Parts: sequence; C-alpha cells; structure tokens
Amino acid sequence: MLLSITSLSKSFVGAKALQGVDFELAAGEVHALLGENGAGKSTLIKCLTGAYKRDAGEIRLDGVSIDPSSTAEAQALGIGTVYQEVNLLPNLTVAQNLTFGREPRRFGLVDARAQRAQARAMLEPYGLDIDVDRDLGAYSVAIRQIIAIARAVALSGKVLILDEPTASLDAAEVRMLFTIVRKLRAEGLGIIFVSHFLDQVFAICDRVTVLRNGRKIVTERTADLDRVRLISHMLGRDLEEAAHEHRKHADTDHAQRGPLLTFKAVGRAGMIEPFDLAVGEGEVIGLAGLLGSGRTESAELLFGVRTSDSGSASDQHGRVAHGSPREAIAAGFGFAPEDRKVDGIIAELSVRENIVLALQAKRGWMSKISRQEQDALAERYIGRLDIRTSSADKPIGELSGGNQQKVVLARWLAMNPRFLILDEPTRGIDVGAHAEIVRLIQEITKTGMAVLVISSELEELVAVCDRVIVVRDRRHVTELAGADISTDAIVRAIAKPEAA
Amino acid sequence: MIRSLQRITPQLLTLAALVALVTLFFPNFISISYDGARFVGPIVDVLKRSAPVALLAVGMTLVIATRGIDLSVGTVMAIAGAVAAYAITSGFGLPATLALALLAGLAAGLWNGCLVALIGIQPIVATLILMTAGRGIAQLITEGRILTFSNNDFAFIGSGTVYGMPFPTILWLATAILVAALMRRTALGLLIEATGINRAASALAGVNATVILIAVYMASGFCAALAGIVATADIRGADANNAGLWLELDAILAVVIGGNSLLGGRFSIAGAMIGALIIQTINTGIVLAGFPSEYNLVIKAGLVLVILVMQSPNLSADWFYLKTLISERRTARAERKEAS
Amino acid sequence: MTINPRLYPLLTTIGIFIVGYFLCYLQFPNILSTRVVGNLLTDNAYLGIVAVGMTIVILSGGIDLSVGSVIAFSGVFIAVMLRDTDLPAPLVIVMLLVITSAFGAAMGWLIHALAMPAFIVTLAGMFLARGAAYMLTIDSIAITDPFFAAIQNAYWLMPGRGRLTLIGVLMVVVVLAGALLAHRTRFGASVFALGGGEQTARLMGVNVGRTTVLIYAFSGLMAGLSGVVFSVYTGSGYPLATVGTELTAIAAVVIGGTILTGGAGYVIGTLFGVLTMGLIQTYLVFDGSLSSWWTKIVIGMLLLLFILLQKGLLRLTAFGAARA
Amino acid sequence: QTVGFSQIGSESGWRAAETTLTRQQAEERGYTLQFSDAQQRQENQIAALRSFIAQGVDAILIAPVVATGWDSVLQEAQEAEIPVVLLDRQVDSSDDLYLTAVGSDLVHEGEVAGEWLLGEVGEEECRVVELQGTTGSSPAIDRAQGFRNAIEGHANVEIVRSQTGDFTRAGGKSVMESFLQAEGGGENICALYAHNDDMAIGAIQAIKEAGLAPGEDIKIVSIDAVPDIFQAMAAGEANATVELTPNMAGPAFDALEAYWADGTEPEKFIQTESRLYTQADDPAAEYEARKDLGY
Ligand SMILES: Nc1ncnc2c1ncn2[C@@H]1O[C@H](COP(=O)(O)OP(=O)(O)OP(=O)(O)O)[C@@H](O)[C@H]1O
Ligand SMILES: Nc1ncnc2c1ncn2[C@@H]1O[C@H](COP(=O)(O)OP(=O)(O)OP(=O)(O)O)[C@@H](O)[C@H]1O
Ligand SMILES: [Mg+2]
Ligand SMILES: [Mg+2]
Repeated sequence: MLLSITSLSKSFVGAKALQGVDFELAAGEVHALLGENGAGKSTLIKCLTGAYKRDAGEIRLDGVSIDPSSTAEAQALGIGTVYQEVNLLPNLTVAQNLTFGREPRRFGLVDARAQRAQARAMLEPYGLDIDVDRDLGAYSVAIRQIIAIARAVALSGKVLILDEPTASLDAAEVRMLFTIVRKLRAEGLGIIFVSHFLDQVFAICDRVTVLRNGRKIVTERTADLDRVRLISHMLGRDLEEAAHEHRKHADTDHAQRGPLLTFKAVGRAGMIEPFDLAVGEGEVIGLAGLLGSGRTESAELLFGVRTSDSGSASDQHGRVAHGSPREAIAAGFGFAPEDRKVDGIIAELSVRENIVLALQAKRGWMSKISRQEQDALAERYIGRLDIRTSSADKPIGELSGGNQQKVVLARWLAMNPRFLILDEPTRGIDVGAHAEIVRLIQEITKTGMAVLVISSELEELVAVCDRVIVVRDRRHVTELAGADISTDAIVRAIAKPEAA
Repeated sequence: MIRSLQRITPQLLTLAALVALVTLFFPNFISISYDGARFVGPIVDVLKRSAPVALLAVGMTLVIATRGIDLSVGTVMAIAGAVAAYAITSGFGLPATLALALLAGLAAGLWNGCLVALIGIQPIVATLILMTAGRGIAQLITEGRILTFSNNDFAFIGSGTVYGMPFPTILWLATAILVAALMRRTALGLLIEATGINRAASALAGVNATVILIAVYMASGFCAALAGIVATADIRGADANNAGLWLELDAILAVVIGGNSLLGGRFSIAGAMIGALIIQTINTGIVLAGFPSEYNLVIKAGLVLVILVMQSPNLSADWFYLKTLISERRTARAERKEAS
Repeated sequence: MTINPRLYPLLTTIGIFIVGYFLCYLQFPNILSTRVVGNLLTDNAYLGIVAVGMTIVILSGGIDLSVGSVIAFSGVFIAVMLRDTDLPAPLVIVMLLVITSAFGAAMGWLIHALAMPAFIVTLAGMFLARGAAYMLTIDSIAITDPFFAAIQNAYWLMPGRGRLTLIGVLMVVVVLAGALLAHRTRFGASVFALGGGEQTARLMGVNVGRTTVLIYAFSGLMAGLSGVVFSVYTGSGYPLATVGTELTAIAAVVIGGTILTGGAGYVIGTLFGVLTMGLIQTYLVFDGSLSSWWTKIVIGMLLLLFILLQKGLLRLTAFGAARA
Repeated sequence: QTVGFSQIGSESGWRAAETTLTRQQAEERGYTLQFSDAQQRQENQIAALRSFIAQGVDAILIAPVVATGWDSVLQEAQEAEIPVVLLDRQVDSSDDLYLTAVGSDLVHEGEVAGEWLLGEVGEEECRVVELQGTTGSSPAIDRAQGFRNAIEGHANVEIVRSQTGDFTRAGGKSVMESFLQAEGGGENICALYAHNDDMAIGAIQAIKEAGLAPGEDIKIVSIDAVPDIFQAMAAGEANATVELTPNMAGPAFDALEAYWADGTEPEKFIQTESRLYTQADDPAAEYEARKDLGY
C-alpha cells in the first residue's frame, strides 16, 4: 500500500470529528472519500497533511510511519493537496501562488523570470493562458480552483488529494481535470478524491470509502457499487429519489397566479447589459451560463448589492426600491450569496444568531427578538434543513461547509421573503441535503414565494425551474420555459451564438 | 448573568491576585474607613482613579467589537475638557456646558466614524489623524494654557461624593451598566458583533453596517467626552496639553485584558471594566509600594505580560484539554470500578 | 504600455510626493537646494530604517508598537556601554543589534505561541523597552566615542553645500535591502502569505511560527539599527527619545501604499512615505508662521489629504482599468 | 532680520507663555520670527535647525528638549555663520558652538526651594514628599538634585516619598492622593516639594479633599511661578514658589542685537534670576501682573 491510515481519531471542542478511521490508498488508484456534510472528510485530509494534529492513529507512507507536523512537511513527503474552499492567496500573483515554497532562485534571490516561465508551464496542461503577474484575486473562483489544482499536482510526488475540487468547475473543465487525473494515475500516483457529485465519482474512481459521523462505514470497489447503495451507505437510510424527478410543470397553477415583480432594463455598464425580468408568484426561475457569464452580477443587481445604472422594479402596488440590500430586504427580497465564507456566514456567531440575523436587522435594533423566539426559529430550521450541529449555540464557523450553507438558507427562509435569490445554493452540499434543498425550493413556492436559482448543475435547474434564462457574455440571451427545459436545450443555448 | 460572570472569571481571578500582590507590598491596601462624609482608602482611590480609563474602555470595547480601534480617545478627552472649561468660564450653565462637551465628543466620533465607514480608511490611521490634529484643536480652545474655573457644581463631577462614594466611580459604573444593558436588552450587541466579524456578510443580511460603525465611533467619542469632563472637573481646569495623553493605550489594554479580542466580534463590557480596574490597581500599587519612578514602566510591562500570558487563548485551550483529560480519566476509573 | 495594476498604489505614492514637492518648490524655491534634499535623507534616516522593519511587519498583517521605545533603549544602551565599559564601539553595536533582534524574536514568539494579537504584545514590549531604558539611566548621556564621531562626520559635500551623510545613504541601502528581502526571497513570500491569511498560508506550507518570530526579530533588528543611526544623529542616548515614533512609522508605511491589514505593499513605497512625512515637516519649518496648535492640526490635515488623494487616485485608476 | 525659533512644544502653560513672549519681543523689535514647534522631539528640533540653516536665517533661538546631541547641528550652524542662542535649557556641547545661553540654573532653583524649606522648619523634624517631573527630563533631574543639595546634612529634613507626576495637574493630584494614603492620611507629611507649580496645584486639591489644610498642615513649595500658584498663595494654600521667567527671548535678542551691531560676544551664560516668592510678596498683585502673559 502506498498510504495506509489506521484508527485515526480527532476531536474538536464539543465534536468528535473522526473516530478510529482506517483508510488505504494504493499506488495508481483514484480513491473517493465520500460522506455527508460534516462526516469528517476534510478533517481526515487535514490530519493526513499535518494541518491538524491528530489525537490518535497511525499514518504510513510507503510503509514508513510518518507524522507531518506541518503542511510543509507533508509537501516535502510528496503529498500535494487541494483543500476545500481554500483557493490559495488572493494577494499574491498567480506565479507566486503556483511556485510558492519552491521559487526558482538565483544568487539566493527569487528569479522572477524563471518563476513566470515555470508558472506558465504549470498552467499549460490546463489550457489556461492568463497573465501570471496579476494578483490571483483578480480571477474568478473557477480559475483559482484550477490554479490550486495545478499547484497541488506539481507538488504531489506520491499522493494527490483533491477535496471537492470540482465544486465551482463547469463540465468542460471537469473533463480536462479528469484527463489529468487519469494521466497521474497511470504514472503511479495515489489520488484521493472528495466530491458530492456521484457521477464524477463513478466516472473516475477505482474505490470508494464512505464516512458517516466520523466513522468509516465501508470501502468498496466502485465497479461493485450502484448509486442507490452508495447513497444509503452515506446517509444511513434510503433516499427517496423523487427529489430528482422533473418538476410537474403542468400540474402547477402558476400560470393562473398573478405576476409578482417586474424588473425593467436593470443593468450596469461594464458589468451586464440591461435586461428585463418578470417574476410570477410561486415561480422558480433559473439562470444558466458559463462561469463568468454574469449570473452573479445579475443577481447582485437585483438585490442592490451593486447599483443598477438604469431600470426599475415594480409590483402590483407600484415602484419597488431595491438600490441597496436593505431596500431589497424591505421589499421582501432575499439573497443567499455564492461565496458563503466571505459573504454569507458570520463565523464566530452561533448557528442561532446566524439564523436570526437578517430578521433581526429587518425588525430594527430596538425590538430584539426574544430568546424564546430565537430558540424556536433555530430549532425549527435545524430540524427542517437537517443541519448537523451539536447545538444551536455552536459557532457556525465550526460547522462543515454544507451545513454552513444550510444555515445561510435558513436565515432567508426565516425572513419569509416573497422573492428569494439563491446563488449556487447547493455548492458543496451532500446528496441528502441536495435533495432536501431541491424539495424545499419546491415547497416554499407553494406559498407564493418566487425563487431565482443560479446553478452550474444543469440537472438541478431542470429539476426545479419553471423557466430558465441563459446568460452569455454578460447578456441575457435566451429563455426556455416549461417543457422546453432540458439539459440538452440549456447546453445548446449556452454554446450557440444567437440563432433562434 | 451567571454565564457572563463565568466568562469573566479569569479577569476576576487576575484582579484578586493582583490585589493580593499589592497588599503584600503595602499592607494597608485593602483597608477602607469612613470619615463621616466619604469612604477613604486605597481601594476607593482605585475605584475613583479608574474612571477615565474605564469610561474610555466602555466606548473602546464597542469599537474593538467592530474590529476597529480608536486611538483618538485621549485627544477627545482633551477637546471635551477644553470645551467644558471654556463654556463654564464664559458663563454657560452647567447643563449647557456638559451638553456642549458631550456634543464635541459626539462630533469627534462622527468624524472618525465617517472616515472609517464611509471613506474606508483603516481605523488605526483614521483615528491617528484626530489623535494628532485634535490636541491642536483642544489647545486652540485653551490657547495652550490651563483653563481653570471655580464652578463648584462642575467640580463635583470630578471630586464630589454620593453616599460616600466618589462621583466618578458612580458615573463610570452607571455608564458601563447602562451601555451593557443597552447592548444586551436590544439587538445592538448582536448587530455590532456581526458587523465586526464580517461586515460584508452582515450588510448582505440587511444590517446597516455603515450606521453601526459610525454609531460605535460616536459612542466612543461620547464616552471619551465623559472621561474628559471627569478629568477636567477633577483638577478644576482643562489641561489641553496633557489631558488623556497616552490614555488610549491604557484603554485598549483594559479592553484586551478584559478578555475581548482585537479581531472584533464577541465583547464583554464587564470584562473591560475589570481590565480597567486591573490597570489602575497596577498604577496605584506602584505608587503606594514606593518604588522609584524609573521602575514604573518595567513593573507595569512585567505585570501586563504575565496577565496576558495567563489569559492567552492557547493556554486556556491547554487548560481545557487538561481538564477534559482529567475528567475523562476520572470517569474511566469510575467505570472500571463499577465494572469490577 | 500597460502597467500592472499591482503597481498603482506605489506609483500614486511617488506621484503625490513629486507633486507635493513641486508645490512646495513653487512657494519656497530654496526647498530644491541640495541642502534640503540632503537634510531630508539625513533627518529621516532613522525613521526610514525603522519603517522598513515596520513595513515587513505590516505586510504580514501584524504591527509593532515597540519600535519607538527600542530606538530610545538602543541609544541609552550604546551611551551607557561606551561610558561605563572599555568595549569597542563596533562590538557594542553588534551586542545591541543582537539584543534588539532577540527582543523582537521574543515578542514574535509570544504572538505566535500565545495566539495573542501583535498590537497588545508589542504594546507591552513598548512599555518594557522604555522601562529598560529608564533603568539604565534617566539622564541623557553624550556619546563621545571617536568611532561615532567619525560616522557622524562622514558625509559627501554635494554641490550647493548640501551634505549627503553616511546615515542618509545607509537608509537608502537598507530600504533597497528591505525591498529585496520582501519581494525577492522566500522569506518575503511567506511574509506576504501570512498577510494574505494565516490559515491559508499555513495550508500552503508556510512555517507560521518560524516566520512570525523572524518577522519580529527583523523588526527588532531594524529598530536597533535605527537606534544606532539615531544615536549617531543626536550623538547621545536619551530614554525619553522617539516617543510615538511607532505611530509616525506606521503612518509613513500607510502613506507608502502598504495596506494595514497586510498582504499588499511595497518597501520602496515606504521610502516615499517617509520622505512625504519629512516633506511635511520641512514645509512647516519653512513656513514658520504656525503656532504650536496649528502645527498639530495642519500635520493631521496634510496626513489626511495624502491618504484621501491616494484613495481617490486609486479609485479613479481602478475605475479606468475596469473601463479599459 | 529673520530669526528662527525652535520651540520644544506646548506641553505646559509656562512654555506657551515663553512662546507668546518670544513672539511679542520679536514683533516689538521688528524681526521676522520663523517659528517651529518640535512636539517634544529632538529629531524634529535638529531637522528644524537644519532647515533654518538651509533657509539662511540671521539667527537661531532654540529651547533644547535635551542637553545632549547638538554638536553636529551646532557645528553646521557655525559653518553657515549663523549665531545660535539657547533658551532656558543648557546643552552639554562646547560653548564656542553657540553665541550664548539664556536661562536659569535648574539645580539652583531646586536649591532655592530647599533652602526656603530649611528656613521654614528650623530644627523640627520634617518628612517631605516630592512630586517629580517627567522621568528623564532635565528639569526633573536637576530640580531633584538641587533640592537634595540644599537639604544635605540636615538630618531633620527627609524625603520620604518621591514619584513622578509628569509635570501635570492630574498627575500631581492623583499621586498626592496616594502619598496621603501611604503616609497615614497625610498626618506624617510635613511638606511637599513639587517640581512645578501645576503639580503643586493638583496636589493642593488632593490635600483639601482629604480634609487637610494645604499650606498649613502640609507646607508647599514648588517652582515656575505661574499665575495660578499665586492665587493659591493668596488663599494661603501654597507657601512658596521659585520663579522661572518665561521672558528668555528679551535678553537673547539684546545679546543678538549687540552681536549683529559690532560682533560683541556676550557672556556664555546669561542667567535669569531664580527669585523666591512667598505669601509675603503680595501674591494677588503678582497674579494680576502675570495672568495675561499667555500662561
Ligand atoms: N475547526 C473546527 N472546530 C470545531 N469543529 C470542527 C472544526 N472543523 C470541523 N469541525 C467539525 O468536525 C466535523 C467534520 O467536519 P469536516 O469539515 O471534516 O466535514 P466534511 O466531511 O468535510 O463535510 P463537507 O462535505 O461539508 O465539507 C463537523 O461536525 C464539524 O462541525
Ligand atoms: N476568465 C476570466 N478572467 C478574468 N476575470 C474573470 C474571468 N471569469 C470571470 N471573471 C470575473 O470574475 C467575476 C466573478 O465571475 P463569476 O464567475 O462569479 O461570474 P458568474 O457569471 O456569476 O459565474 P458563476 O456564478 O458561475 O461563478 C466577474 O466579475 C468576472 O468579471
Ligand atoms: Mg469538507
Ligand atoms: Mg457566480
């Protein structure tokens, strides 16, 4: 075995993240590490690379017991890692990020020219031809993700660890990544792959290990598994697959319900061309497009995060002001942003406080939401969204990524908005929660709430949307509705220059 | 109540240890007597002398909770004091005088708040500007001299007593309690913490982060003005050159010793108040113990370092680890006993 | 030609300094004489050196409030050692630099090991260093050592009777060395990485503890060196010297375009920040009509003006870049 | 004529008065005064002197913040043939580097205060508490020294407590409070020696608030002779003060005028009088005379 972990344990204050986990990785194998949000996948990886100090257990690399006390040591041992949601350092240039810690030097000083050349060479296999002298922060999440992968690959002499590397990549980029992974596998590397996209797991992984509540449940060859069994391993129960059925467009009576909001010529120079949007009661609208096409910007204009150059919004009572988030909230909008770590969670506040925050801000500082009401709200949404936390008073920053996302959703559901904008609501969320959120979207629309969903997962859009608007090059180009919505149709609309 | 007491236990313990230490050097430290009109004793002095730093620390706690810092409070003390002395000597009544001084503090806070929240200048630099320029403004008012006054009502704020307790003590206690209650009875505390931890996310959740930021700097200015009034009333004169000089550092120290993080977020005003008492105990203790002045700073630095080390989050994590380890061992032993 | 947007803050700083200098020149033509230019370097030599250390600290997301006191301590230490012992001056200087570096390293270690904010640890360090200076002596002590006298009188007389002093040149050299350290070494990359985010830096393989200790040790070293320069400059050691210099240094670093939260900035920018502060001082002396209080107000306002200009220009260029 | 004046700062009323008087004197004689406030920093003063030299002023006045460290900049001034006059504080550079120094002898001031106290208490036991100036500043060091010189050999007078009050009223008051606590509520204190009047005024308030009578229960002697101390003396709350005149510029300009006229070298030290004022010297009138001098 290339890498073997035996009875690894790790606990945090108030949570046992890993309890006696065994894990093995062979050379020339892609091994998936799966589990629900908070199962302990990232913790296992961080213990392995020395980012966390493990409480107990042994790690052997090539049969030699290792105990990296820092990630630098792990890197030196030939373990390259892409950590979940850590997309390198935005304040360094792309080249600096790529060569960090191994900068080419001349006379003891970093040789900037060689550094640039090296960086370009590292990005070449990914077909990324960008200015490596710009700050990393100037590039989109997807590009940063690819850069992080390139860096980890270059560092991995023996083991490559990818913790949800595909969360913000689109299909073409995922395909490219897999080509590279296969090549590395052929070269004899061991690769650990964490993902919530089961299709990807089946596409590339040789074996699967499932964690649940910090314990190892099973390790099996992918070929011997089917989707349903895998999911029940992960959840500890069967998932009602109903969630992924097509939405019964015909059944619903949206058409009869009245229009809710009408946006006219909302846009901003240099960001997105003015567009119109009519939102009906209880309607689910999807925004589809490539990365960087301007979906997030559209949402931000609607919610007043950025101000629109022109345009107006109105409902049946007249004009609606949405020039700032506060105005938008007052008008009954809600917005769960894409980057939950930066724009979503308040890390050191408790789950309860994170849930009530928006409601409290809306009510004003004078009328504090009583403790009972807070507790009731927290309890309701922790139950309803199945948020895994040891208590409502746990700081949200200590929750796993997917659970944090659910808390942010809960914050907006607690507001009971009439128009909810969800930017990538299921990014990094496990299958169970994914199904839960999809069901939730369908459920809340029954009360008349309208939802705008931005998602890179076309299946998800197909599953929940009444209408899908396709965004390309900062323009809203096409609209698909009702029975026309299908993965193929969306892909075609995204790819094709304006035809129909 | 009990929970918040629990949170400041380390601070209370530190204070107790410090009092014990000072008593070791100066045995009369804890003696208090009543001379017919007022309580007398070193402890009473500490309670009174901590007024400026404690008042500053109340505002500073809020500013620090928003991940800011206010270096200008010492200067604002001087401005408010100068305004008050100027007003009272030009014949304004006491209420008008106090109102003017507090207004000056609020205006200073508004200025800081706008620089930080609207223009986006880093708090250290933004308040450094007022720290430098403000003393000039205060001196402009007093023309560089000490503006003395003889109004006894005003002087009462600095040296009067109520039921034998010095008025400054009552003032800072009342201010601390009022502000703490305001923070916890309303949602202000939560909103301030949220803004401090993640301004962008709070703004997206509808928190009016800009207004909150401006408000905390104004609160800090207000508290600084109160401190300035106390200091001015205490010496019956406005000393624009020296009032509050370097006191901002003591106030920041008090807030941090009180267990508040400079990175913003969770805050405890009670902790900061104990921090202020700790600092004043050190200051008074040094004088009472009779060391030569040139040792003052080294002693203070040494004590502060020891306190910081004892309260360090890493050490407390170790403490926690040790405690859980011991209790786990104990339960394991108990289980074994039961089994056998 | 396209300019990398990373360079905008630096270019703005330099631009503002040049324009400011030109405006002063219009009012007082004398200000362009070699005398004034030489003075600008000499008078700000100690500040420039300590600001290099401060830049590194701030780039890493920290702050060092102890430097002003350390400079005072250095002067006193040198003066006392030269007066009371027979040790040769160079040895005393080396001893001092070792002490201040160790002092910085100790603070860095506390910051890392105790997870305490740098602000507070270095605040205690500030008290401690000044207290230590007091304990050595409360008097000001003249330095009569011939070695110091030699450095003091080492200058090149520029045309126009301006003096380019050794300490002025030393400052420029230190700035250049600091720039290389920050922008061209692995240590520098780690400093920037820490400023970008400690957690991320750790995951990318930065040895956070070692880097933190080194950063503050470097700042201590610079403060010590600055203390040496200051004692050359004033020919004495005085425990009350350079009170508040840490704040001046921080202001210079910020005017120089370094972001206080860390992770972005240029050491060369700091040089111009220091020169800008010096220019403000020089302008005030040339003007010579301000009262003590107006001096303070005007310094504050000019500081604000520079920062606002910088912010405004940056916003404009950022906007322009977005447009382009 | 253009005269550059490098002032230490504006840390006290006394210094503000010195600045005012210097301006007044310059105006009366028709000089242009280039004023520079160094904000308590020697480095700023050195820089200011260099700028004055670069500007080519006709003379430089400087109130040096500290005694040491002026050699090289004074040398530069000499090379540029600009006469330098030191105000109110001395430097320990060679005296050919400056034209003259105007000031009082700080040690002597302390001695005058000490001698007054000796005369006052005679052979009685007297426990003295001392409020020192800012630690490390030359007035604090010299005034402490002078007082000790005076009481040396008089075993009945003893300094029992000594602590810095930073030359401020607030410092004087709070330190005095602690002194009172430490010395049996003030019973054991016979006299207070304060390094400046401001600290004495603060201490007087502390003594009053402790229920004692300043000036009687505790004798008070201090230095500077600022207006407010005369008020206290008039009220019987302070006993004596030693004058340090803020008019240093007058004699300085006299010397400069003579020098400009025919190169007359003045004496190297023009000492101002350190006059002792007591309650017998009509303090009320002294107050009236001084109150508008910009203290
Ligand atoms: N720094 C921390 N402090 C306290 N608890 C933590 C910390 N990091 C993780 N946990 C807890 O450990 C458990 C495992 O978290 P981990 O991040 O490993 O989950 P995960 O499997 O990666 O989930 P996801 O799919 O959402 O990324 C969770 O219950 C989480 O709350
Ligand atoms: N290839 C690129 N090069 C430079 N900047 C890019 C690139 N792609 C995106 N950006 C910028 O990054 C920012 C965020 O883009 P982002 O990818 O979030 O847009 P989006 O349409 O919302 O897509 P998604 O929601 O899928 O991320 C945009 O301002 C965009 O200008
Ligand atoms: Mg994870
Ligand atoms: Mg987006």
